[in-house]
Amino acid sequence: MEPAEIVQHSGGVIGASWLMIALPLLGAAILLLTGRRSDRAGHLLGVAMSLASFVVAVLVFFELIGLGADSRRRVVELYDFLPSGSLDVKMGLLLDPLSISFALLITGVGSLIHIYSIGYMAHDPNRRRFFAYLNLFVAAMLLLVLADNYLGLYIGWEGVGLASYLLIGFWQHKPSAAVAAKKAFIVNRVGDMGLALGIFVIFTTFGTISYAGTLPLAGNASTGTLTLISLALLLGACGKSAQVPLQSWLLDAMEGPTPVSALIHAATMVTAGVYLVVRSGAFFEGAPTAQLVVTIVGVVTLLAGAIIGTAKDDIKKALAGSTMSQIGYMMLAAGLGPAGYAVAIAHLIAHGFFKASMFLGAGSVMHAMNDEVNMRRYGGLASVMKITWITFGLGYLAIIGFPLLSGYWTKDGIIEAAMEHNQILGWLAVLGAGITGFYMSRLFFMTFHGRRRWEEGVHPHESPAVMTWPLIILSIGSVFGGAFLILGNRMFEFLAPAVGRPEEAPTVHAISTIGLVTLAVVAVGAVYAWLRYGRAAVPEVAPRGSFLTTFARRDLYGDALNEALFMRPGQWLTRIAVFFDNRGIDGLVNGLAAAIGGTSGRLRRVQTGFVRSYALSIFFGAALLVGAWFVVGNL
Amino acid sequence: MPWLSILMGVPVLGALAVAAVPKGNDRLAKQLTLAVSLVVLALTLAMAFQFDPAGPRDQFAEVYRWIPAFGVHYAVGVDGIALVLIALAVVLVPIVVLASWHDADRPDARRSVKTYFSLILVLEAMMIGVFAATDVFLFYVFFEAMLIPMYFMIGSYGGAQRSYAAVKFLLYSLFGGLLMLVAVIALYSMAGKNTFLFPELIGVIKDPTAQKWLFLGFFIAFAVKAPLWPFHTWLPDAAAQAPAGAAVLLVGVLDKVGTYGMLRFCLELFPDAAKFFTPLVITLSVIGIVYGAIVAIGQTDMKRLIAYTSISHFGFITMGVFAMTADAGAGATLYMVNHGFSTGALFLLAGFLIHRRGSHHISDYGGVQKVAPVLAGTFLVAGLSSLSLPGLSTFVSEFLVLIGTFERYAVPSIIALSGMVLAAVYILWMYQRMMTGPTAESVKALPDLNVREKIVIAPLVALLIGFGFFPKPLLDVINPAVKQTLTSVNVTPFAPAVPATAEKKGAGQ
Amino acid sequence: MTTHYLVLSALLFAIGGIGVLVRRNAIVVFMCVELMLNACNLAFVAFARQHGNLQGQIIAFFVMVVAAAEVVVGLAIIVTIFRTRRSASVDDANLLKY
Amino acid sequence: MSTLAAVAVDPPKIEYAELSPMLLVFGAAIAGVLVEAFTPRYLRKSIQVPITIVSLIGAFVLTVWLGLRGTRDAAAMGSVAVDGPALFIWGAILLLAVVSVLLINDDDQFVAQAAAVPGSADEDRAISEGGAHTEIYPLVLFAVGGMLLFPAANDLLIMFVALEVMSLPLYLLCGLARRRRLLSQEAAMKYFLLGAFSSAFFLYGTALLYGFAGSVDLAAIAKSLGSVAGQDSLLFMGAATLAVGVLFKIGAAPFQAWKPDVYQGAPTPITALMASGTLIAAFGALLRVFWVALGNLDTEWIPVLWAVAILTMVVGAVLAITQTDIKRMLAYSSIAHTGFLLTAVVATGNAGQNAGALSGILFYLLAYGFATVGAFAVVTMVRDAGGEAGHLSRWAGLGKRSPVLAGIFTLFLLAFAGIPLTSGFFGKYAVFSAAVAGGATALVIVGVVTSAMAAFFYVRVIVLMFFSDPAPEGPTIAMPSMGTAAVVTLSAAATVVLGVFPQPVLDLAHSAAQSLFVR
Repeated sequence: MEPAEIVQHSGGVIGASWLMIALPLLGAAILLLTGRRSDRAGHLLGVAMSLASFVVAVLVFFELIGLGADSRRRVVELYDFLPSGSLDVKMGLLLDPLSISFALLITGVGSLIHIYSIGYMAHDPNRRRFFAYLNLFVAAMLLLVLADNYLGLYIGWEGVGLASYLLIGFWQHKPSAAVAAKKAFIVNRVGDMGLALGIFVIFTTFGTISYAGTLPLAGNASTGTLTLISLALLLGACGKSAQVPLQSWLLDAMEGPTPVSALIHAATMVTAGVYLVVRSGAFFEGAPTAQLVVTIVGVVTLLAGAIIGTAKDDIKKALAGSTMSQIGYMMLAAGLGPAGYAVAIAHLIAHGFFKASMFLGAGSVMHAMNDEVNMRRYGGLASVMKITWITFGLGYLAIIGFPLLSGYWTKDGIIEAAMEHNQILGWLAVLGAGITGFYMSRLFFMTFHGRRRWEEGVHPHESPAVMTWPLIILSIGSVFGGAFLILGNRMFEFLAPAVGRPEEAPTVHAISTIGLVTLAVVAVGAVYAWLRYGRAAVPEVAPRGSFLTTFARRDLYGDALNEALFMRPGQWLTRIAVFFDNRGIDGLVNGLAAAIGGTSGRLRRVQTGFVRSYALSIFFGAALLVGAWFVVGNL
Repeated sequence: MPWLSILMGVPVLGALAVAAVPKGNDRLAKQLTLAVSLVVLALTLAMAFQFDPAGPRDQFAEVYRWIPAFGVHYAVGVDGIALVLIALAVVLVPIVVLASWHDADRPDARRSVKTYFSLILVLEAMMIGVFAATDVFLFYVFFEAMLIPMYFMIGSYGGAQRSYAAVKFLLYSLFGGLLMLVAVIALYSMAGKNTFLFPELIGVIKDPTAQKWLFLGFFIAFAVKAPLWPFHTWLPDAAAQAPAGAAVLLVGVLDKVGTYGMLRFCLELFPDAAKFFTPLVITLSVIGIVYGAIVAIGQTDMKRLIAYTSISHFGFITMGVFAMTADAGAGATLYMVNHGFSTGALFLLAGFLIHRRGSHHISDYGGVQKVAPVLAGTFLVAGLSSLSLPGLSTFVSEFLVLIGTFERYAVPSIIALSGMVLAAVYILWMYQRMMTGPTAESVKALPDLNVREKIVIAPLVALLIGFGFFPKPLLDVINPAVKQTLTSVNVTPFAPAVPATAEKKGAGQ
Repeated sequence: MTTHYLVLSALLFAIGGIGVLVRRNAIVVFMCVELMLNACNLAFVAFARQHGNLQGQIIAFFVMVVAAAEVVVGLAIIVTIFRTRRSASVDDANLLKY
Repeated sequence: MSTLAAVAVDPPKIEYAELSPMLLVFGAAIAGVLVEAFTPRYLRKSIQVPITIVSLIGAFVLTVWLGLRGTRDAAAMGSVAVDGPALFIWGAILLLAVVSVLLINDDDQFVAQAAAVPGSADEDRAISEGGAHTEIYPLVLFAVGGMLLFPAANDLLIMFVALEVMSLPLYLLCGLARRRRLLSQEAAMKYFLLGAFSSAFFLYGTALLYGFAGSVDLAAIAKSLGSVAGQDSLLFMGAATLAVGVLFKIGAAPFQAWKPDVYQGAPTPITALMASGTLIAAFGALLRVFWVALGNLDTEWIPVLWAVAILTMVVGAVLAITQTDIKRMLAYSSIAHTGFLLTAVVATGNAGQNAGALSGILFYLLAYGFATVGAFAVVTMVRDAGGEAGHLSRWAGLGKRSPVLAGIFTLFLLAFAGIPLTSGFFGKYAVFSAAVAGGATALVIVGVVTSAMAAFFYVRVIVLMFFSDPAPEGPTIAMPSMGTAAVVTLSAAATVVLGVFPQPVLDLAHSAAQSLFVR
């Protein structure tokens, strides 16, 4: 079934859906412009704006539900953004199941994280600025998912990049943070090149860049064109979603405050790539090669992320690794076409919940441990911070796919879809699940169980309510979210109008053979982790470890590779270029000037001051003249 | 009402008045200059509102015979392109005046303050004139005469290397200008119409060889002015040595005369030659984009760095001009305006920093963000506009240029895309080195922007953001003019691979 | 017939020219110039004879007068120089150069 | 007796009215001589100056009158052409002469007692007596008279005589500088010897052409070019040597060697007179020789002049770059400008083109004349202990010590450089466009390249004056005498007016050029 047709819409809550973006944007503007004056109440404003946006989203959602399934793709024209010769971009919002589910996730989880941050950033002098950036991010992210054309998406795309840059580098006095922020932006820019290129090709192919004007016509374009478009877009997606080969920035991004990691680098922004692929499904479906590449990227990343996760002692880095890996799953699913879209989005939302809850949990732990991130200095925290322990635990169970929890439904859905599509992919996905089981358990046990390995002078305590409540709410989501979305193909049916659907819906069964196999593999990983990190004592300094361990610790040498391939040559190129500019081009010019001056200096000497030599010159001049005259005259 | 003559007359009279201010009274001179520039701004806005985008090509036209013996007229008039560029100039001037309030009266230099400001006003008149001229000769006159005030602003009020930079700037431009003079003369005698009026010279030169030579004559002059790689090396010196205000006018407006000239004269007077040389020009532009960016990364002096970024940006503009598509043309024109604002803001902020710290070496700064958040913030915004972040006006123009170029020349456009990444590198790296990290001892006491400086920067930031989200007003003015230009070049308009008629079918399924 | 006179005048002219180039004493140099003028006179007269009109001869008279005037001015200058420098060598006076 | 009476000699017909400007000047010159002879020393100056100025102005008025009367013919049995170009040139020369005389009217410039040995007792006495050579005024008048006759001469004899009448007084005047007398005298001697040498060539050329054509009348020579055959060697030889004479006077390479030395050594007011008046007169003569006498020979001489023009431009521009003496630099710049002017001389073709080129040249000459006189006037005002501060280094920071003067000098320099809105620009434009129209585009390209080089050394002076800090105990700016001030303001005004509103003068030059030269 093709996706439903996109129709104009005006009035109603949907007509006012632009408020979703406008409110947080306004919040950001106020907080940034009023400066220190709004320090006291700034954070509240930020939260209010985010919540308001959430409310609007909910209202829009219900109005959308109210419409018939086939008319759930509404475009709200805002204004004539870019009228030019042949390119004429009208800025508008596309409200359909896909975009609204993202909007809900962003505003919902976003608001929770806003609230959490009140507590987390309580002691930071620049809290106001922090909330301004958070609001800015929410606005940009919403524009990304709500825009009805690729240019709007692109603007939001780089907008979230900016927000992420600002938030990663929020503690600017830390050079490491500044560097990480810059790295994130630049690596993302590489991806953005791809996205821009994709947009160019889309425009030159269809003469417009609105979804309505392009996606339905995808069939009319040649496979080659579609492949080109898809691969270009995929490059963009890789940048934003930290997929191999553009994954390197995500781990460094953990330099930012933990709520940022939760909101941007776990729950929302990094999933933008998945959104892009699903949104542009029409192109990918026309280009099987591109789809294959997507799935491969997905699998590679999910394994890479998992492996990295196994070796990290920094709790946030470990979680970042797992984020990479989970998004790998989503990518894999998104590469499977309509069969995978629903489950991909479902996993995305579920992941939004449990990963956010775990990040915030980690934040709560760090909060308790004086910002200590090294898990080897944790241990036995379960007893002192109960709520964190429970909520984190639920999230942990959800991600490893403990039966009936979110991850169980969504991830298995992906694995099964992959199996049907291609055995190899499927088994690799299972393997990934196993590793996930291992490293998440490792993380969980190292943090909350085993011997207390705290620094002296550390007195962990439960975090304040403003931080724990969001944890609780999120953990609820991470428990039931998956089941809610998957059972009865809810997500599938809901998304169908937006992304289309294959003829027969996938059959959902609570227990499947593949499910059991996966479960077994996960169990093995978890148990092994418990043996090594739960029961056995964890050394306070990391052992040297095998070659494999170092390989994983060094992020699979991703950075080393970038350095060798791009940074070093780049530095050389720069030096050479600067030298060439000064000595080469400028040298040439100055050299020419010098040459003329030199000639002049030497030529002056001819003017000896002896009158007879002047007479001589006249004499020869006359001779020359006569000679010349005869020559010319007798030609 | 002779709008344009008034626009030129007011600053000239203002300059005389400022020059006549008694010696001791610098403050009055400054206030007078500011007032005059604001009056000009107001007049320009008044004129702009009466401009009819759909109207005839040269509006507010005035034509008087100036030197009948040479067929020279005092002929002015504006189309959309000229209008926005004039607007750019008159917006920047008051900002520059306010920004360089204390630039001229450094204690060490015993230089006349009022001269500096009257020079600015003279320059303003000439900037308006050069864009308004619809007589090739008149354009040339302004084109050359403009050099002199700028020459003195750099030479008398610039940094340590000022006289070298000033002479380099003058000779480079003069050389190009003289080659153009030959072309102008040849154009006149070949056209044989005994007039220099631009409209009457369009399409007159038919002979392809002649076109090529004349094109080169004009083009080299403009390429030096713009500056296009490899004619660029004067710019870093000039921009780095000039006082911040002068640098803004130099890079922001004067250099635009080059790209404007390409769009107006090279394309329309010699269309065939322009098409013939397009591959060459596009290549140079792409080289300039990448090369300028890479060299910018390697700079240690912030003003030089900004200058090199401009070289990269001018690459984009020339590429857009010679792509000869409606989108690229509009984008290039818009780029000229936005680049003026963005680079202007960068230069001014750099000027503020240098004024405070007394050094233009990036390495002498660090952690400024902590002590001067507003300064750092605005600097970041300006920087982001320079790397053309979406939501800022520079993005719109760069996007248009790239997509417009892509319509006809895919590969150059793709290579140019890498400029996006490089831009991120040079801007963010500079920001990281100067603004972040632990606060350097030398800048511990660095004061944040004062009110005057905030007033200077605010409008620029506002314009960058405003036109970033709503470029329509500018584009509506520019588009018809660009179309007009392209029609006299007569290039085949771009058509998508999948015709729109297929939409019905596709949607129907 | 005329050619002999022309050759002679050419010779005289050349001698004068060479003289200007090789002699150091200002007076002599100047005399060489006079020699050149007289070579011209010879040519004029010869041509006048050939063409059978008087112009050439008249010109010769004019030239003599001019030459005389030149002598006056020339000697004046040379003498002042001689008085200041105590030398009439044209090579001594080369302060102005390069 | 009777036989003699039998021969009826009809008296030559002289149009005194048409020659009146020249006659007035020469008359005044002679009167000046008489004044020198018969009036007491203390009175002389107060008589000489009025005579000079009045006569020059009178001559100018007469020229204007002739112009209005529309005189266009060859006077005095066709030996003096009083045609459009001649009248324009007369007007220009007379104007510039008046201006220069205002400069000359400044004792401080001239030696008290030329005969006195420098540094000797009697020189000191002469100085203490405050005496001054008032002979300079008649000399100047004679020179000006020569200048008037030189470009108007319509046969080679008159031209030769005029050449000498113009040159001889200048030889003397060059030697009369008050300070740096050794240089001055050396300049005089060099100028004299080389001038005489070159005029010998001129005369020899005349002789040969006479031999070729049987007449020295320019028109007759032109006619004979068609009729006479088999005499080419005579013709070429003559034409070439004749060319040497005139090219020497305009200072074209390779005959430019005298210019720097003489300009530097001569008293600055005289330099001004030479750089403006002599150049104009010489160009007038040059045009007559090449366009009128050798008009039908252009296929031969155009290539030659191309070479000369290129050489002149390059030599002038390149050598000027490294000059350190302001006057010397201006001399080289004048050489370069000669080259620019030559580009229009070769641009002959149909009558229309010729008229265009001619008017261009006339305009250029006038514009350049004013600028150069003004520049030298400024030079006279920048002094230090030993007289004028010739060395460029002494000019450093002048812009701070006296902005106005430096500003005006900058104006002249910009005019030389041909920056728009100055007279120089339109001059350059006029000749270059004529050259392009005449098919000499390549020459014009050389021209612009060299003028770019030339711009460098003009700019360098500006840099010195404005951008570099003043040297300690730098030169003092002499409080300008009435005359000098007038000269500077006049020239500056002319430079600006011609640069902004050149149309009237262009029209004048055009109407003057329309009729071309009478034949």
